[in-house]
Amino acid sequence: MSIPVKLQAFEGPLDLLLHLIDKNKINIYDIPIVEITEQYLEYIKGMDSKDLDIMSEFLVMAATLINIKSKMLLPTDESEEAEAVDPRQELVDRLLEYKMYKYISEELKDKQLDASRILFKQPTIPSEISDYKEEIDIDSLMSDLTLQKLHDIFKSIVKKQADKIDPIRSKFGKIEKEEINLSQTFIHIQEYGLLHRTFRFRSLLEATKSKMEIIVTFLGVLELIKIGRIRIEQEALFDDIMIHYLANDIIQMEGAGF
Amino acid sequence: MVEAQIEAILFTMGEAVELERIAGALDHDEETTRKIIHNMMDKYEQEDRGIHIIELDGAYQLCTKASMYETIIKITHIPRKHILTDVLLETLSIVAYKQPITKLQIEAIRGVKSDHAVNKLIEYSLICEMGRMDAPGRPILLGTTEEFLRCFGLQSLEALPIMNPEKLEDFKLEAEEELQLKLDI
Amino acid sequence: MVEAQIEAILFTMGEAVELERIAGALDHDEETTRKIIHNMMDKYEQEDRGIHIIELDGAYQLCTKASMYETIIKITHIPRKHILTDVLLETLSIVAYKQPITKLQIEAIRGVKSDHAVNKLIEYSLICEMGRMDAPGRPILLGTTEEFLRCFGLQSLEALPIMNPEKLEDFKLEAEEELQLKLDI
Repeated sequence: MSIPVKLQAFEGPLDLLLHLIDKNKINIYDIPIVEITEQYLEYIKGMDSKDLDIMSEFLVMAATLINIKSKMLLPTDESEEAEAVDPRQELVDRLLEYKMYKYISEELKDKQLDASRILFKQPTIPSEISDYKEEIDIDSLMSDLTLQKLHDIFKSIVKKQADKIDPIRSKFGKIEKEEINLSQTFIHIQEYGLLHRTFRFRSLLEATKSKMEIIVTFLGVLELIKIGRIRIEQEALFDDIMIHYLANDIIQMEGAGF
Repeated sequence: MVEAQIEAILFTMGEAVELERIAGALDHDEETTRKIIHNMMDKYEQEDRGIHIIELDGAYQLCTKASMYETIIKITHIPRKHILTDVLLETLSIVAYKQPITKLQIEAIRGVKSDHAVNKLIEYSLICEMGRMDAPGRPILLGTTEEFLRCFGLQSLEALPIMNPEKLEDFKLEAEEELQLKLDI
Repeated sequence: MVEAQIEAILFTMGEAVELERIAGALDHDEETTRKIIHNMMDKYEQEDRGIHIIELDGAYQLCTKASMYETIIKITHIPRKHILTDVLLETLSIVAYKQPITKLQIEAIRGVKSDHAVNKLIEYSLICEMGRMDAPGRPILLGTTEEFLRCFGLQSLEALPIMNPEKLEDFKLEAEEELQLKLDI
């Protein structure tokens, strides 16, 4: 990890954002998103991009900020004004929650300091007694366990492992710049749905080539669930997620309120 | 006599002993035992005692009074246990207040990967696995341990500093005041 | 107050502490300190105390009264409640099917530190050390015990429901096929 020293102080994107908000003496409920986004981007430009794990987390937040910024620039539809949600709301909620834990961890730090002044002693069981070793009744301990159960447990673990050797993710080595068309993907999922009606979530991903594509596909599915155009189910743990396409047409993303 | 037995048990065992076990050793019911212990706890608070009994989630443990610390460090070196960094403290607070919680949920709140912090806290016995979540992938659920209560001087999880929703309100007020300030200008 | 300090010192040190050191920590002369300690010793002999101070060659130590031994024996013999939690079951199944296996390998499969589970299973005599791996650090290899086989009425490990190696191959093939699919596109 070779982040410049001045940045090392930040634990993550939320930490950095809180710092910027603090530094600018900004009201957290009314974040001037344009300025903050610029400052944020300025900061991460200064970061060493060698550590992709850390970098990517900061980039995700950058994308969120830009997304909020673009939403705020869009003219609000007069008719929907009454229920319009501030695009910053979700971010504000996250920041507040995070801030709360930061605050509480300071309180815990004090408590730990107080408690560290209390001392305990090691067990001193007299040697005459300490030879005794507790007998554990293995039979009753194992009474509910059958070979079949043990086998099933192991099977589910191996299955999980196999899932983890994710052929897609194991191919990640670098982050590439690529153009993913969100609205196109959104429509593609629906086309696939109209054609197959019921299909495995996995099969949706078969044509995807990159992490970003998978993420976008996943977001699309989530959005379709939210607006009630698809239904998902899973028969048992670790089974494939089945998707049922409920609608009989295809809608544009704008219509879905993405 | 019963008090002597309880003192001997707590002294010998060193660790926290569950009420149930103490009662079992004394052939008393738990309620009576609990009353006797709490009566003892009051006595220990007298000036001439340097140790007292603390309660940890229904178990009892003997330890020195905090006021004795200055004297004890004169006679022996007390190794600092684990020094918790801000990252660890932050992660620990999230686990403490949101338990049982998965690593992913922690990461969602912190906005960063938290493997290292979670593993360190497990290593320090401050948090532990509490089973798996009944959800796809069956992620591991994490919660705090007895060691956590001891390290932070808490009788039980209920003794955690309260934060919602008043604290949130404070934050809000703070923000509103700032806003007001700006509007006034 | 001085008595409290002495009690706290003896409690924390556990072992015998020389009069000289105690006096030094209290900023008292040895003679006064000795008197105070002996005064305390009388008090400890009262019925309601389970511990007392003993003198050993000019040093003092806090320890359990001999009359308390029976109670201590009783509490150390109270069987604790043992159950195979999900965490233990999961770990046990991994050891059963993947033995011999190191703790690190178990942790790699489970995705979380597993010291606690491994230690418990050893305590329960369900798994045990089977030697060391011929690798850097010579990590301990773990396997199931005869006790484990006996519980299931199994003659040998071969009688475990088959998982290896065909099933494992299946999972691997499945994963590889999917990979192939993707590369083909």
